[in-house]
Amino acid sequence: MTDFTYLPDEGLVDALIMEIADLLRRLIEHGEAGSTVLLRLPLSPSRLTLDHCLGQGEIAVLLDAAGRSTIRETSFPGVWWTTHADDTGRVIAMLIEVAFVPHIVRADIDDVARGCQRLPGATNAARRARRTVA
Amino acid sequence: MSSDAKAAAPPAEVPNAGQVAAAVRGFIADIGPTVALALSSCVHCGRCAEACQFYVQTGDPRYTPIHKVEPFRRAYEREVGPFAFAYRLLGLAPKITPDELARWQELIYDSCNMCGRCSLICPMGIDIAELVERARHGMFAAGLAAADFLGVLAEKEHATGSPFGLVRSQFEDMLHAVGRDHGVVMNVDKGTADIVPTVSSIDVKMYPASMAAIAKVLNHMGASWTFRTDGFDADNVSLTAGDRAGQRKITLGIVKAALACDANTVVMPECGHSFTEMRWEAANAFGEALPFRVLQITELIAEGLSVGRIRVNKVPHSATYHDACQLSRRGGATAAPRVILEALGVELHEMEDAGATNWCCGGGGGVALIKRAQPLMDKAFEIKQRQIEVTGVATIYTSCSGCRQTLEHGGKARNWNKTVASLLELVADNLKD
Amino acid sequence: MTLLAFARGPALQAALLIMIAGIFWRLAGIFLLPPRAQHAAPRHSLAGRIGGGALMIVSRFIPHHTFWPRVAMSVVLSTTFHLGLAIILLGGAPHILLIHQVTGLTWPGLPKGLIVISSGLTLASMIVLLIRRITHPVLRMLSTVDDYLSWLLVFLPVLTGILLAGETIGGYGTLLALHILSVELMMVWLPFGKLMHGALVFAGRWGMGMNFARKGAAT
Amino acid sequence: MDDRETMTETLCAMLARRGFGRRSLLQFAIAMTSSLALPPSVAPVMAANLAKAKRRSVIWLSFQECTGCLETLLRSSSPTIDSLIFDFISLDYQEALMAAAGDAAERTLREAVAANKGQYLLAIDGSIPIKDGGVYSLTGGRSNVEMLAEIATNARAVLAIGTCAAYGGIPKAYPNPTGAVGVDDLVSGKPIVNIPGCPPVPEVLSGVLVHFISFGRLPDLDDRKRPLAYFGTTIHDQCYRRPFYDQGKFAKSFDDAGARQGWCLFELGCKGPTTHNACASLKWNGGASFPIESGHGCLGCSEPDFWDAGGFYTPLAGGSPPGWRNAGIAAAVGVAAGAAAALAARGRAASARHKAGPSPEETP
Repeated sequence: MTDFTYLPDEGLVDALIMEIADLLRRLIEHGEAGSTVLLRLPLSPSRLTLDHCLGQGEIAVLLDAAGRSTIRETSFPGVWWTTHADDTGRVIAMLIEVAFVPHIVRADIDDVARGCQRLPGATNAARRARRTVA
Repeated sequence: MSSDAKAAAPPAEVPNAGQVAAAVRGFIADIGPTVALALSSCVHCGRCAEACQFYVQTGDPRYTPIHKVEPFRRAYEREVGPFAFAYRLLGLAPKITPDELARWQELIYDSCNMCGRCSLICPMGIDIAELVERARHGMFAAGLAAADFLGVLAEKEHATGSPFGLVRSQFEDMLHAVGRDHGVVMNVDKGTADIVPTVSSIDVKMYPASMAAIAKVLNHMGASWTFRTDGFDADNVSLTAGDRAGQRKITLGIVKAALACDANTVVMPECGHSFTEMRWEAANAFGEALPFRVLQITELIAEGLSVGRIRVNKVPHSATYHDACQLSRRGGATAAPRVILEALGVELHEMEDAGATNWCCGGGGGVALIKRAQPLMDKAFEIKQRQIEVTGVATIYTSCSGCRQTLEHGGKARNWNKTVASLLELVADNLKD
Repeated sequence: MTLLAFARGPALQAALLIMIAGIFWRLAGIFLLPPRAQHAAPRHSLAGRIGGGALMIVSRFIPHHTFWPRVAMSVVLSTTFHLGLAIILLGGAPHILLIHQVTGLTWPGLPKGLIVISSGLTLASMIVLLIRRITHPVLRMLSTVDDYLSWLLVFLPVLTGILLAGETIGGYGTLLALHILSVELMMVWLPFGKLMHGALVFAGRWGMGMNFARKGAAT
Repeated sequence: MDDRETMTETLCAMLARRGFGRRSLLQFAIAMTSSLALPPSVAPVMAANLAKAKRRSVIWLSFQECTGCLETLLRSSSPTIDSLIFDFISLDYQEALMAAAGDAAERTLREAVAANKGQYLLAIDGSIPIKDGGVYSLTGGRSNVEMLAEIATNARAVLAIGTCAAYGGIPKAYPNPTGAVGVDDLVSGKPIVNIPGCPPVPEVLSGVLVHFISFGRLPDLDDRKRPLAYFGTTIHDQCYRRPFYDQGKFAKSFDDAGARQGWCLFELGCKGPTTHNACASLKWNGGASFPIESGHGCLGCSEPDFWDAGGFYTPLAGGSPPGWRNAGIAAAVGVAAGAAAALAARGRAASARHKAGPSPEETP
């Protein structure tokens, strides 16, 4: 697929860039986060083109939950390339998020509360684990 | 000649069923591929209307050329078309009614000069003028030829060989009288001759000088020639009336006369339809190629000029030339008159549309012989008048007595100071001694 | 059997066979009539007459200069319509494909954008032509059921074709079926009405060109 | 924890018990909204709804089928995040998967139906033969028609999985010896969701189930009862080769320069333009590819009667022309009829001439 002399969906890439620019303006003016889904777009060969256009930013977040996800800032601050994969590494969602911080990165209050409960016992838990290994 | 006809134009009478059947027979009698194709092709684009002087001048859609042959087309589709059975079965081309046929008389006769401008514009290549000529066969067969002068003259022509009923001896006397009047030697009914000139009955009645002019030119050429009283009047009113039998009789009369004296050339007078008939149809009536040439008088003169058999004096003056449709557009004799005018040193101011796309004088196709068509004809003439006035010249030459008569008539009605003249007579008057 | 399968199968076969039989029927019915022998000495040689016939096929696309002011509208509209139709028919890839399938001939197609523009122009010119036909006194008088039916049967394929290309209304399958069926209707009607001029125009011009060259008449 | 407790536990509690946080649910919701073509902003709502949702009973009946649908669904989903959905449904009856067999299996079915009356989702794969009283496919001595009628009566909704269940599929192909029909032909008065495809795209089933569980209703359907989110567009609409179609660039064979350039496969018989499915965007085998991307035209397997819709390699624009021989016969018939008409015309013209007198064309 890389030896394409002409990428048939370059027009689509242009359209996406326009949309992202629009989302960025809304983020700046109203503080509104937004996103656009890539996975169901007919982008096959030139997703690379979009990736190339947006480039690599300063920050990347690795999420290891039900599956592995990467949330990577592009060279345009506030524009995040999010890829959700399942536990076999298969991509199940791919989207461009436009936000100061992507929603999923923020810790959920219930999760924080549960963690808070767990924290005092953390040293004991760690010792227990070491003993088991030994 | 109008003064001679006594019959006033009766209104088109509604024909009976027998007449309608006869019309249908007349329409289909000589159907062939060309006509069938023409009748099958029309896409109703309406452009032919824009080429027709009667529509252009009146804006009446009935004068759309292809519409004029509508009964003909219906007869074709219904009787002899490829799907004739379906047309009859489903009533797709309803039978022509007597009423319709009566109404179409005006369209097929009064409002068509058979000038062929419509044939020139038709994107489908339909020769509408030819269709009208054939449609007239049906009308004539039904006894619906426009009844006044045209019908009367055609009838007399069919019966006697001359529209005015002149017999051979009268021709002979007249020719000798003309010879005497104009001081020219007339050859009449010689046993053998190379060239046999013919005349038009308009010449006989209105322009006898033109007969003297032919004689002058032929004598000047030193040609062996003779008028033949057994094949003399080429007018062929029958053709424009739609009388196929009469048309054939006149044509074959001339052919036989020319054969009788071993002629190698038959010269047609200053007349339109008679030329196309003799030049293109005579051989078909005869059944094989003719053993002689058929030339219109301007062609003969142009040829004579080019080989030096005819020498003329220069008579420089300004003039315009009116093309007869049948000679120029339809007959291919467009160049000859211009060659002659140049030889005479005439400064030719061509009218707009001269040559191929010229407008008819309004009298062609026998319309000049239909009294009730006069207002329509006058309307058509306005175009010609306008175009002539634009040239600014005082003299109009033409090589067709029919056109000449129509132009003179139209000019008279408008108190014109223009002179309408015969090109043949101009040549005859200016031959080098 | 789906509508599309019907359109592509039995309907296509029936329409093509009817069209072929009808065209040959009509041509034979015209050209097997007794020809009229021409005995008069022609002004031009056979080669000249053939040249005249060929020339007229081309020259009658454009009217004589003097007629222009009166027929410009008619000429421009019908030329646009016919040219547009030719571009669609001969340049549209799916059409070439069908022609290839039927005849084995093929050539490169034009971009769909061009085809869509042509369809739009064709459609627009057809609508104006129809309005003219209804409003112009000459055309209104001349027009028969054949004229309006033929118009409709050409209009429908162009319309369904443009909808198909745009894929705006209805599914591709339905539109394709309707498009093919509308073309088939047109094919069935072609030999029997004025649409036959597609074949007759060349014969007519050729014959007139030959005849006029024979006489040296103005062409 | 017994079954009854599992059925009442919320997904959130269950995930927490298994060590997953809210992020997992959100991750899943993002994947699902993306799959369902819902706006990404819906994901948090879906996640919240899912957190509160309960397990659903699913009864799966297999009729005249090849198990390809089930294979596809299982293989693609068992190790993936979609397996969450299997945590969230109770697959109470599936002959191929359940341990029970024979009378025990039949008893399980009866119990599941009784316990979840009016609430369970009925999934069907395979067509239903109705010819000769439905004798061509029986389970435990009962015909498919009979079982479907009975079990559909108490279902909340029926999911017809695969082209066979949706439209009759391959068993219905000409000459359809068993009289196979789809679910929709037999079941009335129940919401039906068709998920056609041979096999169907597994994500579509996940999407439909998640939509049903999180929003409590079935997703929007088209006129063929297919989820609009997946079947609203054609393969052609979503195809990355579409621009080549628009430019008129077509591969003429599977190995020509055009094919190597990735040109449109329309002329090689691709049925993309008439096929509604999500292959072009969701793709297959973990998003690896889909037929067109792998160089082969779409077969149109998710459309009714795809097996009988002309050859797989017959272009859509093409058809079955009558052939030269038939065309020749038609031409000959035409010429004969035309000649007969011309002959008749000659006769009529001659008789007209006879009555009208001699013509100028006749020789003297």
